[in-house]
Amino acid sequence: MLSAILTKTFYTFISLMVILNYALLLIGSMARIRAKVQGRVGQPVWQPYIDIIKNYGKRTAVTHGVMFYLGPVFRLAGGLGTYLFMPVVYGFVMFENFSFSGDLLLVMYFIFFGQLGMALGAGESGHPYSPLGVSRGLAQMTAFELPFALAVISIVAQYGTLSITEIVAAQQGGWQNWVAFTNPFAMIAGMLAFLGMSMQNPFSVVIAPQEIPIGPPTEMHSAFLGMLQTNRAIFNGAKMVLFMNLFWGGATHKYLLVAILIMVVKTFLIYLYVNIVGASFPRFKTEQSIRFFLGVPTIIGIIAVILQSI
Amino acid sequence: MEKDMERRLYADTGAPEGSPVVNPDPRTLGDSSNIQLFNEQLKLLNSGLTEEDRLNFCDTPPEVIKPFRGHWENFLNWARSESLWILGFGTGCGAIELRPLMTSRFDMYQYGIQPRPTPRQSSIFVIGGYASVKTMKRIVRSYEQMQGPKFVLGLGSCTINGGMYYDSYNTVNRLDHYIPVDVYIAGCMPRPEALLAGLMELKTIIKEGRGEGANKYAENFEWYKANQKRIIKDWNMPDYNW
Amino acid sequence: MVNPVFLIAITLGFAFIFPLFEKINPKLSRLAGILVFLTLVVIPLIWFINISNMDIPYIYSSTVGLPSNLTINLAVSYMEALVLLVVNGVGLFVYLQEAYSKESPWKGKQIILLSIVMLGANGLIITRDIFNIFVFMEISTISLFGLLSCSSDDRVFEGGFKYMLASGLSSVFYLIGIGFFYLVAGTLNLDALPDGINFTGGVLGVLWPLFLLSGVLIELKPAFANGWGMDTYEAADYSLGAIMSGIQATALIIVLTKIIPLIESNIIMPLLLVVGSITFIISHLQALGQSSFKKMLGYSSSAQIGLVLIVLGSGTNILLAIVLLLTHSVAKSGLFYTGKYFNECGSGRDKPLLVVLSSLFVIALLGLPPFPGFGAKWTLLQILGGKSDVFTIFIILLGSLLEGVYLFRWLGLKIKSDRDSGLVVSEVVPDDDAIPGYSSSDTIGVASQTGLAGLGGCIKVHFSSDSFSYHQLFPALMAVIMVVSGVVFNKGVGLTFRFLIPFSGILFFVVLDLFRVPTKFQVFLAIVASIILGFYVYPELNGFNTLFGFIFLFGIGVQFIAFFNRKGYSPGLMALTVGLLVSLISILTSKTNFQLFFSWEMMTLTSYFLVLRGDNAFAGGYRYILFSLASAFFILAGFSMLHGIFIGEYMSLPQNLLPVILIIIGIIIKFAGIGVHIWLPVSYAEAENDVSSIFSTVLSKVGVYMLFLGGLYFSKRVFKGVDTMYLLGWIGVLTSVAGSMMALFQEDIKYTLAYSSMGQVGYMILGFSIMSHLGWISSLYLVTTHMMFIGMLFLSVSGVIYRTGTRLMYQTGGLIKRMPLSFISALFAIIALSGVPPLSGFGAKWLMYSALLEKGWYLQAAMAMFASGVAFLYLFRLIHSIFLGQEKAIYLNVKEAPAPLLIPQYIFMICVMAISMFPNLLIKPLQTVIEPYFASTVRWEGYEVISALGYWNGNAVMYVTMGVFIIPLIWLLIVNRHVYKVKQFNIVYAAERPFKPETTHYAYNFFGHYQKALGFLVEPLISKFWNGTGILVNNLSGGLRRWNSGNPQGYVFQILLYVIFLSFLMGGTN
Amino acid sequence: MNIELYKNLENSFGVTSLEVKNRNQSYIRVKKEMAVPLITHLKLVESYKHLSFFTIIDQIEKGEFELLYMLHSYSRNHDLGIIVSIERHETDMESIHHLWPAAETYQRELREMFGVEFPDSPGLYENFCLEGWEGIPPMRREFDTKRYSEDTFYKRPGRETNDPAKYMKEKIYPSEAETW
Repeated sequence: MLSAILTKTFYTFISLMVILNYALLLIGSMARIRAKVQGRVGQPVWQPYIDIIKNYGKRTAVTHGVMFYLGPVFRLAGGLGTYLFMPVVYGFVMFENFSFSGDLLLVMYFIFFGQLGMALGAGESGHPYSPLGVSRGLAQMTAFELPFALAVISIVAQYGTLSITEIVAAQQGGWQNWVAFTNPFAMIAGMLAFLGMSMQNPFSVVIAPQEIPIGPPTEMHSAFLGMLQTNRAIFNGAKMVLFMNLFWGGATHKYLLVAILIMVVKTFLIYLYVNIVGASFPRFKTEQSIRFFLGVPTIIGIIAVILQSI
Repeated sequence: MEKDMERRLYADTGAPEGSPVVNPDPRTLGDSSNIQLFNEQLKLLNSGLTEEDRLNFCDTPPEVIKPFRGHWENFLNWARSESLWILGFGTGCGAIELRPLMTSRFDMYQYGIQPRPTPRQSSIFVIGGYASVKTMKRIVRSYEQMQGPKFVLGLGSCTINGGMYYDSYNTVNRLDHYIPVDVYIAGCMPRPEALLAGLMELKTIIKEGRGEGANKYAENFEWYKANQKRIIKDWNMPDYNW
Repeated sequence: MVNPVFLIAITLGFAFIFPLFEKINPKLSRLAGILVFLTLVVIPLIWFINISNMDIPYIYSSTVGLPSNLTINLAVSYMEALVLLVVNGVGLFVYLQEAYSKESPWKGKQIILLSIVMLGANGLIITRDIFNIFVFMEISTISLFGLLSCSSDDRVFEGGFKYMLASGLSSVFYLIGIGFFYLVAGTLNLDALPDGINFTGGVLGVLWPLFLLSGVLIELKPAFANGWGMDTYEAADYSLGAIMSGIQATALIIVLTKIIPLIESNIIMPLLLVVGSITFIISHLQALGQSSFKKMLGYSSSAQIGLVLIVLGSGTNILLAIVLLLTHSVAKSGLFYTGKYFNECGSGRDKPLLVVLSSLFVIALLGLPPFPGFGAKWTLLQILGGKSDVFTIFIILLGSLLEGVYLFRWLGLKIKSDRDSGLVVSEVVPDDDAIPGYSSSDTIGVASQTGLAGLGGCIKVHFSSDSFSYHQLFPALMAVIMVVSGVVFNKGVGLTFRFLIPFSGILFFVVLDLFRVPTKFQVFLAIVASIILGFYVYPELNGFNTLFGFIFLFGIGVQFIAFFNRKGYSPGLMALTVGLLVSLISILTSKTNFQLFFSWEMMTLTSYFLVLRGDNAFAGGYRYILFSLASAFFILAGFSMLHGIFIGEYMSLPQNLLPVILIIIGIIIKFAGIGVHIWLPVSYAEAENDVSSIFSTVLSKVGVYMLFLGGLYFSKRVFKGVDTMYLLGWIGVLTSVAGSMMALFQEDIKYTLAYSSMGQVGYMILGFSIMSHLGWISSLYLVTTHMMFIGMLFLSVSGVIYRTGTRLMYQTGGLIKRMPLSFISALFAIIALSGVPPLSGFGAKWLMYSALLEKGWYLQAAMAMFASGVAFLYLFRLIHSIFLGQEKAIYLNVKEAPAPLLIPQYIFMICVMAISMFPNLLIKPLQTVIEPYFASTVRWEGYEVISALGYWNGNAVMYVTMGVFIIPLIWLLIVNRHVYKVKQFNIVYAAERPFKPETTHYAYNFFGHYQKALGFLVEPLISKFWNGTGILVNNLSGGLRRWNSGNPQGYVFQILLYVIFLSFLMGGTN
Repeated sequence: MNIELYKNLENSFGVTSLEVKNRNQSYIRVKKEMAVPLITHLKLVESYKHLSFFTIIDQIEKGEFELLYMLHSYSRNHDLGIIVSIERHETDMESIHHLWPAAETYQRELREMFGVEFPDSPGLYENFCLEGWEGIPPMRREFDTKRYSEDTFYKRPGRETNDPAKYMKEKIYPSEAETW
């Protein structure tokens, strides 16, 4: 029993380390790619590490209250939980995490855990921009949840299971078996929803830096901010892994390292897509993005669902 | 006909001619010394917060926080110097020089420098030019709201000695009497290259462990506060803005 | 045995002797009057007892002792005795009221005339001679006219004139009818009619029934020819109204019953049905638009007579008609009296007895339990249902609903507090540019929602020195007699002893109130009572009933603790709450449809009065009772077509879909499905806080219980090619979307919560309608857990409202520092409610989505997910606006919510945590409950529940969540070296400082952008629709009312037209 | 400026001293008490709907402040400056905020800088720029700003001040200095 727990702890640690480092580097490299788009040199790839270290290394911090203090903890717990309830690399015990505790629905709803905690922490800061950002973020969230939910439902209808592992398993045997190709409408709806989920342009009104100084975390600083940055990495990683598992066949190979490499390539491409869109489009207002998500993506999602149910 | 009329009217204008009157009649001057723009009701107390406000503000004075010793602090200092987040405070005309830094020609991101929209998250405070009394108040508040270690960069001659506004009733002459300044960049205006040079200078200062402005401020808190209060008349904020 | 002729002798004798007595000694004479009127009651009582005990079918007397065709026969049977008892009782009541009235008591001629009126009525009831009937009709008409002209009102002459005009006409018709009848029959004695005479032959065969009927019917004031009567009511005193509608109309109906057998049934029955239906509906509609109380009751009387005519015309048991008639007679005279007192004292908030009495009379008049009218209506509808007479059922229920509309409006207006504007406040989001609290249209709403803006205290029912007067004793006695007789009657219809428990409970607490027992002690007793009740009913419950029993008992029992927060006396509170609880339990233990419906109506009534207790609850209570009545009537209509088979045991599938649809519509109204939801928010919001909490936690589940009780009965019904459950599922999911969306834009926190519970009930309905193992588990799981977390949330919010005195969210803020315990409770509730793991709410979501996906309802699943996202939005808004953000200066001294409010929250929280940690604690019992209906489709592996699609391990999720929470927390504690605790204005405010918390707290119109994008979804279209319906009905009523112009000539014309109409009817049916 | 208009104004409001700068710009003077009626007239009747700016010139030599209201007419494409002289020791002036709400801000500023009062102007006593200023208003010409600066702020030693023309001659372009 004890050894099982220790092994699991060790595996979890490894899994977390992999995703954390990978996601930080990914964020760094994407920032550099964006810089190239803008004709700049761009920050070093390892810049996110330095930022996080610096923030953890700040000497002072202020707290507005218990919820403010716990907000980033909730947020990080939400990110970690979302990641840990998913299998990352198909077929390896080391990377199956705690996916035995729940299925796709658990993952979808655990995303809310961090959102809620962060929103509460931001709320207690007393800064009006924080809840303003939160209200924008939550409003957008409900909007992109709908096409995303439709996409997920379509996949569930397609494969008759809610288990992520089984969904990945069903996509094995070549790229033609990926959901992206067997159920393209679901993929399109899901990938459009992912744009909103990643809060890049054109859906970045939540953190609009000039207008409402980065929105919810406007009062967050020092280690609190460090924690949020850590979460940003892990949570982004988790989301990309989720989308990879759902739409792009997951990552698997008989050698672990190759499997991880596949994961890296796929998630890199997914993130690249988000960044390309982000670099190309201006920002939507909140109501515009709500209307956007409830428009074409939702219709595509409904088509996906209807195609699967008949 | 019309032109004539215009000319005639033009000639009538009582435009003052000749040398100005050097000594005006004191009776017509008006007694300006008695003018009080802000009476007691309108003016906020310089002494501090009202009782009502005291409930809503924390005004604990800052403490000196000792750095770690040895390599750990060096490592942290390296991280601090490589991740400079700017609070761009457009107090004066110099703020315009920050914009080219962000864009492709000078691209400060490659040096780990980026702008940040809130003082809470920033580590370097760029005072972009002359500081008037009114902006000084905001500068002090923003500076105090930054979390240590924090650095200040004075941009342009005005922050050094008032520059071309040295004799203005409203321009602060020496910034470092009000908040600790780590690096000054002279010039009116300094070019972005100069600004970059100043930032690089700041990096070395931080790496050498000399960027202890926050501690200096805490140590000499009374002195700084007295200086600030001398010029800021309606001090409607706590003594330290957390 | 007393000879019936004595009745006439006594009244006549008294009328003659009274002036003499009065000369000698006025006081004594009045006492003698009591004696006489008492005798009038005692004699029929003796008959009644004798007839029922000794099996004497008939007490018969002939006046002169000559053969029957020469003498006038008087006869008293069971029916007559009963009617006499009641009519004379009303007479006694009128006498007592008027002879001992404080201002201008009746004297001399008035008492004589009253006695003559009684003579007339008694004579009409007991005589068996058609001409004699005419005589008594004239006697009562003229004496009543005499009484009318004694009245002090100026309009009385006009009214009396119209009265004489109309009754003169009717007498003429009647007299002509007698003539024709005599031509045909050769005798006027009803008991001596020769056999074998063809009454219907020829012209005469049409003419005599036409004129006889016209004479009687016109006196009964049928619709389209009742204007004269209404003007008389308007002019007459209250007690004259009582006489007219309680005594005279009753007597005339008895006359009608005597005439009916003479006429061939295929003529008279449809005629009565048509006349009755028209009168019933039209008079109710006319009453609806009345502003005059007396006139309103007059129309109501006319309508009730219509109902009796329908009963007579439908050929059901005549006894039902009599019961309805007598209930009406007593209730109406009682109402006339309470109306009189209300007229004197205005609002009734400080007259508890008056409030109770008028409520009882209104209930009795409407035929709601526990009064005899309820049983009678039920039986009637069952008989009609058995005959599949859908049209008559529809007419009766529609009319009853219309009656409810104006009676409850009147009652509510009398009971409401002075501060109550009677409007529905703040159901819409204010405009962006409207300054909250200052715009003129908003003032009323804000003042009522914030204690700070208005008075601190609440106006409640309270006792004062003039709360009681002996005048109320007689109506009270009447009410008691009615309740007792109602109970007896309903017991006869099919009630068992158990269903009387609610009354004993209510009565017990009412007695406690009368003895001024403090509320706190009453609450204690109520908790004890609920525990005892739990032990008492537990053995009888099984399956769903156990679960719902637990929810009802535990839910209300725990929330009783919150009532400890009440200070002083809250008369009626505990009586009604305990009554509600016991009614709910009675619903569970019902074994027949009648029992079920009886308890259902009891639940409706008790909860209605609970709503009305709110300070600004008139509009809410009014909507509540109307929609509840409509719901109940739909269910009743459905029940009436079930052929007496208990809904809970109905397993076979009949062909007839109609009852299913009717019952489901009823249930949809009850759970406030989309389209019929407008009653819910306002009634939940305007009730008192602790009461709202009970409503939202427990009462909202009753509709769901009904569905589960009907269970399989509802399943697999196909309506026009669509599965009814499929439709119900869509209604459920649309309700949840609508509820969530509406909740999103409310500033008033109680509206938010009310809409929220509407949305959640939508999920439950959705779960039910899936009709699978998993679906039902999800529904029941949500029912149970929702009870707990909405209880936590509601009570937490109650504490906030209690402390801050405001219901508007944006006015509070930053209360986390003042009320941390309430915050924690609200936080857990929110996590659970929004379905965020690891708390139990996620279980509900997981089960529901699994069930939906298993069933293949994909779009519904997506909609449900969207709704749950929106729910997350308003929940965050709620907790942020109240507990987070900037604290206002006025709330700096706010304390933590009082312990009585906190304790139930934490009890619920423990339950929620336990269920979250060990989901099988709840799901396994649910499985056993559902086992008989559906085979299990989930498997268990330890704590892991595995469905056909997915799996969920609540226990592991909990541990992982704890792990990922605690480790970062420890890391943060280590890394954070110097953390300074700052205050609320220490924020980065664009280098400025905040000056006012009010302008710094972002809470008002929180989701403005959402409204910009999706606001069109929450356009109050449905409210507009219902308002439009209301206006339409009102206009209809106004139009109909205008028919009665007040012009005597017009009335005569109406009467003539009516006779022609009747003749067409008779000719038509021939 | 249209001569008829000037004549009209001269007759109605006692306007004097038309000064035509060019086709599009003229100045007129008016007495203090006729100023607001004149401006109202110009705005409502004569299409001078736009208040370009409103400022004060301290004519300390004459012992008066010159208030300058600069109006613009879109239809005439013309700027008209109305100069109103008020005594330096009687610094009250009627407010024009009812004509242009934006005038509030000008009046706030002028009160702070010159101490001229505009009774009934909303928010007149709110801070504009000088928060809690003590002493005489700084834009009055008797106020010695250099001395004030020296007294109030810390002077950094070592500051040298040069005459720009001379400095440029000597330091930057010495070879060409001869030719100037």
